[in-house]
Amino acid sequence: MRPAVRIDGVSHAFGQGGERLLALHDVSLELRKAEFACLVGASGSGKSTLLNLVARLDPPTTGEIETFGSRTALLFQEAALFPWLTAADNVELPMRMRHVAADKRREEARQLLSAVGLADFEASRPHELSGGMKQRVALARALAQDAAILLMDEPFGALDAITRDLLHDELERIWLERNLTILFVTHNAREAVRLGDRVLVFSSRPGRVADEFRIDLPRPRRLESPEVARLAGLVGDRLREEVLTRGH
Amino acid sequence: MRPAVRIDGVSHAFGQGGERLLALHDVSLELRKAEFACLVGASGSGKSTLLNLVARLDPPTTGEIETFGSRTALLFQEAALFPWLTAADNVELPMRMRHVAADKRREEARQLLSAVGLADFEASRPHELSGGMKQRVALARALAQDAAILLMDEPFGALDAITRDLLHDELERIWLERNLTILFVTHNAREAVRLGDRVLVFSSRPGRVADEFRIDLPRPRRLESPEVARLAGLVGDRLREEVLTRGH
Amino acid sequence: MATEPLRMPAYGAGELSVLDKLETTPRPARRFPLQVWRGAWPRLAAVAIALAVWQAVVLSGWRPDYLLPGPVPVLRRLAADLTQPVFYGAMAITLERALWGFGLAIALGSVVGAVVARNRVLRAAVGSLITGLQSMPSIAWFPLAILLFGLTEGAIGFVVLLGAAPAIANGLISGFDQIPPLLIRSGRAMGASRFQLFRHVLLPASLPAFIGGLKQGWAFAWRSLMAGELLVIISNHPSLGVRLQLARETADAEGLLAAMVVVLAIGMAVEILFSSVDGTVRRRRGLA
Amino acid sequence: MATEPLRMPAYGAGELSVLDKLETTPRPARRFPLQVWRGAWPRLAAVAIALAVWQAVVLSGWRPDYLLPGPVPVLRRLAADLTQPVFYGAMAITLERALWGFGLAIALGSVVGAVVARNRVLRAAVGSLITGLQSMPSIAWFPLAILLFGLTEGAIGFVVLLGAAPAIANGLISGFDQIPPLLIRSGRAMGASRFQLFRHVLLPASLPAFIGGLKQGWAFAWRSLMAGELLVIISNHPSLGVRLQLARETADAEGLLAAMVVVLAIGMAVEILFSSVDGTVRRRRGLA
Amino acid sequence: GGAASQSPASQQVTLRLGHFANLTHATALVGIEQGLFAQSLGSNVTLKTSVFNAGPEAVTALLSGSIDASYLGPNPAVNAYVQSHGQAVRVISGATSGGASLVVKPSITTSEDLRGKKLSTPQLGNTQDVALRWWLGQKGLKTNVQGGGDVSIIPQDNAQTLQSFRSGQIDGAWLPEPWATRLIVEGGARQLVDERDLWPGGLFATTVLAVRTDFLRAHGDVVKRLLQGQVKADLAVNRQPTESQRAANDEIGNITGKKLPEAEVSEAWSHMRFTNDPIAASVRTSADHAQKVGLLSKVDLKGITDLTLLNQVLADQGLPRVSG
Ligand SMILES: Nc1ncnc2c1ncn2[C@@H]1O[C@H](COP(=O)(O)OP(=O)(O)OP(=O)(O)O)[C@@H](O)[C@H]1O
Ligand SMILES: Nc1ncnc2c1ncn2[C@@H]1O[C@H](COP(=O)(O)OP(=O)(O)OP(=O)(O)O)[C@@H](O)[C@H]1O
Ligand SMILES: [Mg+2]
Ligand SMILES: [Mg+2]
Repeated sequence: MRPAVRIDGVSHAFGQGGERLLALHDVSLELRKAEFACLVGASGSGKSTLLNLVARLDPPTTGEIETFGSRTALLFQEAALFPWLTAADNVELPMRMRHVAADKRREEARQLLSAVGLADFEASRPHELSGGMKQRVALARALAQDAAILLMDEPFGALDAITRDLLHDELERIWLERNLTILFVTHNAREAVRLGDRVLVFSSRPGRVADEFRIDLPRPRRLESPEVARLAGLVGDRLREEVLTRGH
Repeated sequence: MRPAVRIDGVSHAFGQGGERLLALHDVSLELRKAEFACLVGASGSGKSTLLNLVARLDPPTTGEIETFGSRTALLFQEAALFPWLTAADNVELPMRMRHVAADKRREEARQLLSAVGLADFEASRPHELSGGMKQRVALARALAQDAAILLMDEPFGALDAITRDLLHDELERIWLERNLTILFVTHNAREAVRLGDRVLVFSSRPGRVADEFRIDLPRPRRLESPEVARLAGLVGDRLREEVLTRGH
Repeated sequence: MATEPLRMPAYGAGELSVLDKLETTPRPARRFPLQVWRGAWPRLAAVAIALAVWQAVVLSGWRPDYLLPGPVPVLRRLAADLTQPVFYGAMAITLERALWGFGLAIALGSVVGAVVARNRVLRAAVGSLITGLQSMPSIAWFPLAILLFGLTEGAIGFVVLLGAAPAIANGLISGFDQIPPLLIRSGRAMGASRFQLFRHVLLPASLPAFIGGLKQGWAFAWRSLMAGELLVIISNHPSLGVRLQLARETADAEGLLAAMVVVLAIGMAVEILFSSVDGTVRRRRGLA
Repeated sequence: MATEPLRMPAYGAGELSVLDKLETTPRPARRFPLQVWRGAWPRLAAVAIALAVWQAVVLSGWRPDYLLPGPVPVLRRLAADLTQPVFYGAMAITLERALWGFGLAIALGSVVGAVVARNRVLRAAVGSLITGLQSMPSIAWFPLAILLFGLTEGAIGFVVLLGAAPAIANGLISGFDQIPPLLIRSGRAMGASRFQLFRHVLLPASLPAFIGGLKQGWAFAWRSLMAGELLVIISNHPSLGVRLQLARETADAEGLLAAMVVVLAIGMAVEILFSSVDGTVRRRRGLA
Repeated sequence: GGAASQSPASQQVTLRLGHFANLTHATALVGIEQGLFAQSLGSNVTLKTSVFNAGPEAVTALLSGSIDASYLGPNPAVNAYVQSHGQAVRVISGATSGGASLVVKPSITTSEDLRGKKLSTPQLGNTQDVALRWWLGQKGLKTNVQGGGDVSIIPQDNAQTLQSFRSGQIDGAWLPEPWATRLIVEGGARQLVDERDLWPGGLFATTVLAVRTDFLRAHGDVVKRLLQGQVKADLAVNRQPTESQRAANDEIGNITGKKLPEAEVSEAWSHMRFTNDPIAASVRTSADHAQKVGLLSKVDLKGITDLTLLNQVLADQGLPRVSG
């Protein structure tokens, strides 16, 4: 079967000449359709860079990326909300761009916002929201894009454990319902194991897929379950090894 | 003994008239000198608001906050780096403001940056850094302020587990060495237990200190240790209870 | 996308009883006249101080009063002008031209600015031309204006347009230049088309800077108009530009100062208008 | 604060061997002449197109050549001017005045803008006055300029100053207004004094907008200068403003167009200067 | 000479006439105010007047065909003629003569007193500027275009001249009316030279009537009727000075919204003479002088005047013809 995303020998460098910094080196990766892949890696290892490339925001320095015509939605590491729009308008915007009828998009924005626990904050502007609330609006906005491929860059980083738990369930539900292909960056190994079909361990500068873990635990999984903890321990150890041996 | 920070009956509301939102309600709290207090609470419960008030960035709507002449340093939830300065210059800036000699501050900035693992990125500008790297520069900058009271708003939210671990050790060391009073906001109950002398559980909108846990584990503690996990479990349960019962 | 809402704590907008309690704390809801007064008194004070200084200079006898008349005769002259219908006719003509010309300049300037700002080649090609045109004095355009439009209102409009449009284009360009790249990327990641990116991201993001550009553009438009009005003199309704010029040509110090007061008042009124729009925009996005 | 560095993975700046390999990919380091050419060709193309259109209009015989001379005679006239030392004298005088006046305007405008922007009462009081002054045509200041300075260079400087300073002040004010509040809070949280906040946060943060303001200010200064130069005429070296005016008064279309070309060229040169500063500033902070 | 072609009487023609709103254009002001032009032009000619603030716009308008005829000063008329290589315009009548003088501080009584002093003129190279330089030269005082020499000449705007005279920055000026009078009345100056004394018969051109050559060719009859109006207005201005002063001032008030003080009008009036003669000789002499003081390159003004129609009109009315 054709994969949903094919990343083929991608390298990416920033800057020019002597100042050049190689952020990604020869990354190859395929995501199956409807796969939930999690990406863990040290800070600065190039995870965000990879997501940006897949979303076609920059062209890779070398290599190829294909998404086979599927649209991608990117949830940035920062919330990147539009400060001139209310929370609801921010969520509606991608639907406006798809020319969804006004009624329908208002209704859907409302549903998405209440799904992320912000039903009472539809009319708030980004600067009136807390860090975690902004991140949740951004999540709702990404879901409103109705893309087949969802690229998520630490979407739950600023959320408390309880909200995070609830959103894990919600995300899993939507993923199954919509048959999404998800590439999910996180620093939390447990979260990766809780959510992913596969956990990719990224090595540092230049970023490369150092290892991958297939997670065959049955769903629904629980973050606190011992199996998740055990696998997360393995992932964490592998990452530690990767980070510590590659430094010096 | 006089406390380092006294928060006395503080309430804070945003907006005006019917649109008013009560973010904090009657918060009272004292931090001992050289105490390491961690604050956990749901997203949007008013943690950042409280830190802003303690840093005197806004006056509280009612109530009083005293820091008894000690200077405070605030590490914002967003990195809030100055985009026109390099990483090193960002770290140097608070020292320039204190009129530290150029040599000395350059040397200290270098040390602080290498302490957060960014020795090679002194000359990079904020926009050339990854999310986690920005957060670490901001941490170095906060430490460069040489304040007696350090207010930290989810400083390690965007960091991988390994970097986080290392920075926990580093922060603990500096805290002991400099006799700092720290108020540390986190969403990670384990992190709170790993670091704090006391863990304060914040209830949601309006924010209030719902409960507190005294952590008497001997230092150094390890994040993975069973005692930390156990106490973190208690904190987590208490927070869950707080969040779920107060919903609706 | 039938996302069924999840049962999740719906964080309320705060407990009303507590809010009510807070309302009794000393932060009274401002009443409207009070608010107006708070906005107005510094302006009034500034005007009063300016008048006082002016009067003091005149009283000091520094220059004879036919060269530097005091505020009293000037304001008396202004009051006299204000009783004449011809004055209002003149004002109407001038303001109409200003609005027309400025409106056209906004349209042209925005289009040019928008096209140029986002196109690398065009920008290199005509970016500097825009500033070049902007620094061209109005009188240089007179012959061309007459060639193109004859002695019509169109000629005046042309001069105003060429005066203001470059400033507005430049304002928009520099507004676009200052948009945080993350917002643009955010728009692109949403799959926005070129036009959608423009309409939904670039334009609103640059709005505060654009308003600043409009303010500068207005000043250019107005100054060009004061010059351009000398192109076509309508009998019976000497426009403000003509009044200014006539007062100057007849060395009528009082008349000149009276006309200057009018220009100043209009300029300030326009600024207050822009400021209030600007204030609203900035408050909405948490910039104020 | 003797923070001993922690043994932590020091992430290196990438593996050089790999970078070397990347260098061989088709992204050649641009050579200098190539870069200049890339910057210059769109401008040259624009000039060429403009000249071609102009020539075409002239060839079409739309207007007789004494009203609308073609590019050839105008450029020939310009070339002839360029051989005369008196032309360079005029240019030197005009540019000296422009630099002087603009320099003063920057100083005054920045100070006023900075003081007004951060003070609520002052802002309400004189904020709108600034725009009012900005919309005052230069000729209105002539009598006052002569009263204050007589027939001296000072009078010209005064007119230029009053033309440009408000634009610069407004540029700075609107730059300050657009600073993300988080950066200001960040500075305050560092314990910055009023002045330090100003020096280390507000000024650098508003720099891109300020440069935009300077560009507008330059245009105002230049236009005011073209008018103001008629105040004091040094016959020996007719300044550019006087040349423009003389060409106009003698209905010398060729001369007028030649002078306009000079004005345009200077305006474009100044813009290129500003742009390059602006580009550097923006590139540094990741805005470009 | 221009042939007066006829446009069919039935055809509606518009005549666009320019003039200024100042006293040297009194003939035009009176002609318009009293309807003399409209009367002479008849019903099939629509008269549209345009008021100009200054010469350059009038010339541009004339050259570009935005107006068909205009009253203007001899300088702009010459400029229009020279710049269009003698094609675009013809001076077809005079209007005003005189009305320029050298006024100075009362302490200055002879030309010798002017040594080392500063004098103003309206504009480098204009009639008054040339006249002043020429006159000073005759008196043995050297000047140069750089503003140096025995007497320093500072060309500047007339209103500015009044201001700088009052504040003592200049010692006098060679000015047209009503500025010379204003310097006397408002600045306490005295008249040192009346320019009339320097010209044969006291006549020199101040305002002339110029018409587009194209229009003259196409609508000679209309131009002829315009000239009939001019001649009527000239008669009115000369025969009923009081009434004409009132009419001219009324028209100025109409245009600018503000009348001039009556005293100023009658004082200025007394310095001027109104005549149909364009006094082209004075224009040519002035051009010669300009050339000699180094302000102008040689120009050929032959053919600038075309008085055929004017003399026909004058003959019709039994008035003496003019020679130009
Ligand atoms: N615009 C840029 N210019 C130059 N270097 C950049 C740029 N963006 C990223 N980098 C560099 O590329 C590397 C990878 O950055 P990236 O943002 O992809 O890391 P990351 O894995 O997302 O890290 P984090 O977990 O901290 O967000 C870093 O070393 C960073 O300094
Ligand atoms: N400037 C503001 N204007 C209006 N409301 C605000 C403003 N800042 C914060 N709030 C509101 O105050 C409440 C508390 O916000 P705060 O940022 O303190 O939360 P937090 O506990 O830091 O949350 P998080 O963990 O998500 O960062 C939220 O409901 C938020 O919407
Ligand atoms: Mg990242
Ligand atoms: Mg927060």
